[in-house]
Amino acid sequence: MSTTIRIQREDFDPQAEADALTQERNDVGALATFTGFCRHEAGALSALELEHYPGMAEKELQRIAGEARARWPVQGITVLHRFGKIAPGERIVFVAVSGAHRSEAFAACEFIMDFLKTSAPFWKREHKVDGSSGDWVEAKDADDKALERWK
Amino acid sequence: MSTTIRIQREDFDPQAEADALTQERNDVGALATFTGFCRHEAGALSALELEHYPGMAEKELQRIAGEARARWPVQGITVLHRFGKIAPGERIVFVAVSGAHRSEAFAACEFIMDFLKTSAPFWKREHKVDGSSGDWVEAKDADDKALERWK
Amino acid sequence: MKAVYFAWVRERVGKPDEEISSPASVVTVGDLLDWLKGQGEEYAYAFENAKVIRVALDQMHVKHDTPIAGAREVAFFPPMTGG
Amino acid sequence: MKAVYFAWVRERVGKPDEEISSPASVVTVGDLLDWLKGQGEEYAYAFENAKVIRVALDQMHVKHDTPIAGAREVAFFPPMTGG
Repeated sequence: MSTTIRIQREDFDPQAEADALTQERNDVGALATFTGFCRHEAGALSALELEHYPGMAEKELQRIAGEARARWPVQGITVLHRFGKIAPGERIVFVAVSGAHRSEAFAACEFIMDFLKTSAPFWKREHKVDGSSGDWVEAKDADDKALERWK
Repeated sequence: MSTTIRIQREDFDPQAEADALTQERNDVGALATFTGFCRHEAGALSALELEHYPGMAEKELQRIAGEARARWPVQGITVLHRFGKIAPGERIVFVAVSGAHRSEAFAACEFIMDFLKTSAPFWKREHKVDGSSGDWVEAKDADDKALERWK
Repeated sequence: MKAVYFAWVRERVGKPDEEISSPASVVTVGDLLDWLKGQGEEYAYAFENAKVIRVALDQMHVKHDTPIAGAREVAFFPPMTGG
Repeated sequence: MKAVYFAWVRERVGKPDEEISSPASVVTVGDLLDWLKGQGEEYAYAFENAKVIRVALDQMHVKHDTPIAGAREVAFFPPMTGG
């Protein structure tokens, strides 16, 4: 029933995180994972820079993981989020949920991503290949709408 | 836009499969994966034995992957399923879907698992630690019900 | 036509596959199940609850009212339990 | 009370954090936003569209009508774009 939350500059190893969840107990039947990557945006992007609110970011992710546990009988939850400069193709975020059955693992994993997007204090700024920077990524309506299915 | 379907006796490497999907093109933003494991069933189970219908199993998984592609604009799809004797804690099935955005990757991944469960020709038989065998796992109503959300 | 059997259907019939030759009166998958039930105790046992038996013609799922005409391979098996 | 700013709010205000001391008439988060807007051009610019500004008191999301009473840290930032 472990919950692991980590916010870090360096990359992470999804398989090691998955193994940690599935080997910690022997009744895991299902593991759902999500990995978010920095897209190339048709070659225009040189990097995303992720700013976060230290302290609050960890608390929000813990709170979201706790809400997922209150809704579904899952086993382990791991949420990792990077900050700093992230190049196209690199991992940004990782969520893994283990459980006895697939439906709750899938639901909790997607729930955590949906709430992470809209309530965890992270902000993305784009750096362009032409050297310009400063465009903060705007929040998407689609992300707010994604929350509706969990009401 | 690759679709990879493999039915094999040996275990597989989820990270290598995930890397293959996310490194084949540079605009992947999202990767959803599911791994199904053989549960210990409170220590009573010594192994699951998976029988399949060679030929049809591959065709059904290809068909299901094709239906997922018709519904969501996903990029790569990988579906791996093992057969033969599988010990508790070992992987049985793996589905990975990459895409530009998370909602379609999650949806396609869960859709494929739900249909795989009810229409891919695999059957599980239990081997008990007391040496007895022969109990075929019965199909679950929950698996039929899981299909309703995709109608 | 080649008949193939899987899981407990295979165990009850006692073989994984065989050539079968049904009479002209057998038109649909359901007719074929009925006819097979009359081919011996092992078939009667395997198909005693015909409703639960899933059938594929040439490796495609079909319903019991589907005509078998032209199929080279028919498969009988219990509900699937993979994944 | 410590005020902290993130992303373009931080850039517009021109500093990551500062000590602020609002008058007694400032009761809610919304009052505080209004008061800050009057503290100079940089604040007026940062909070020109106060509706979109998200606020946390002691690292918990709050609405603009929440009283600030007792909070040690208030954070102002744009809608989140992580993940």
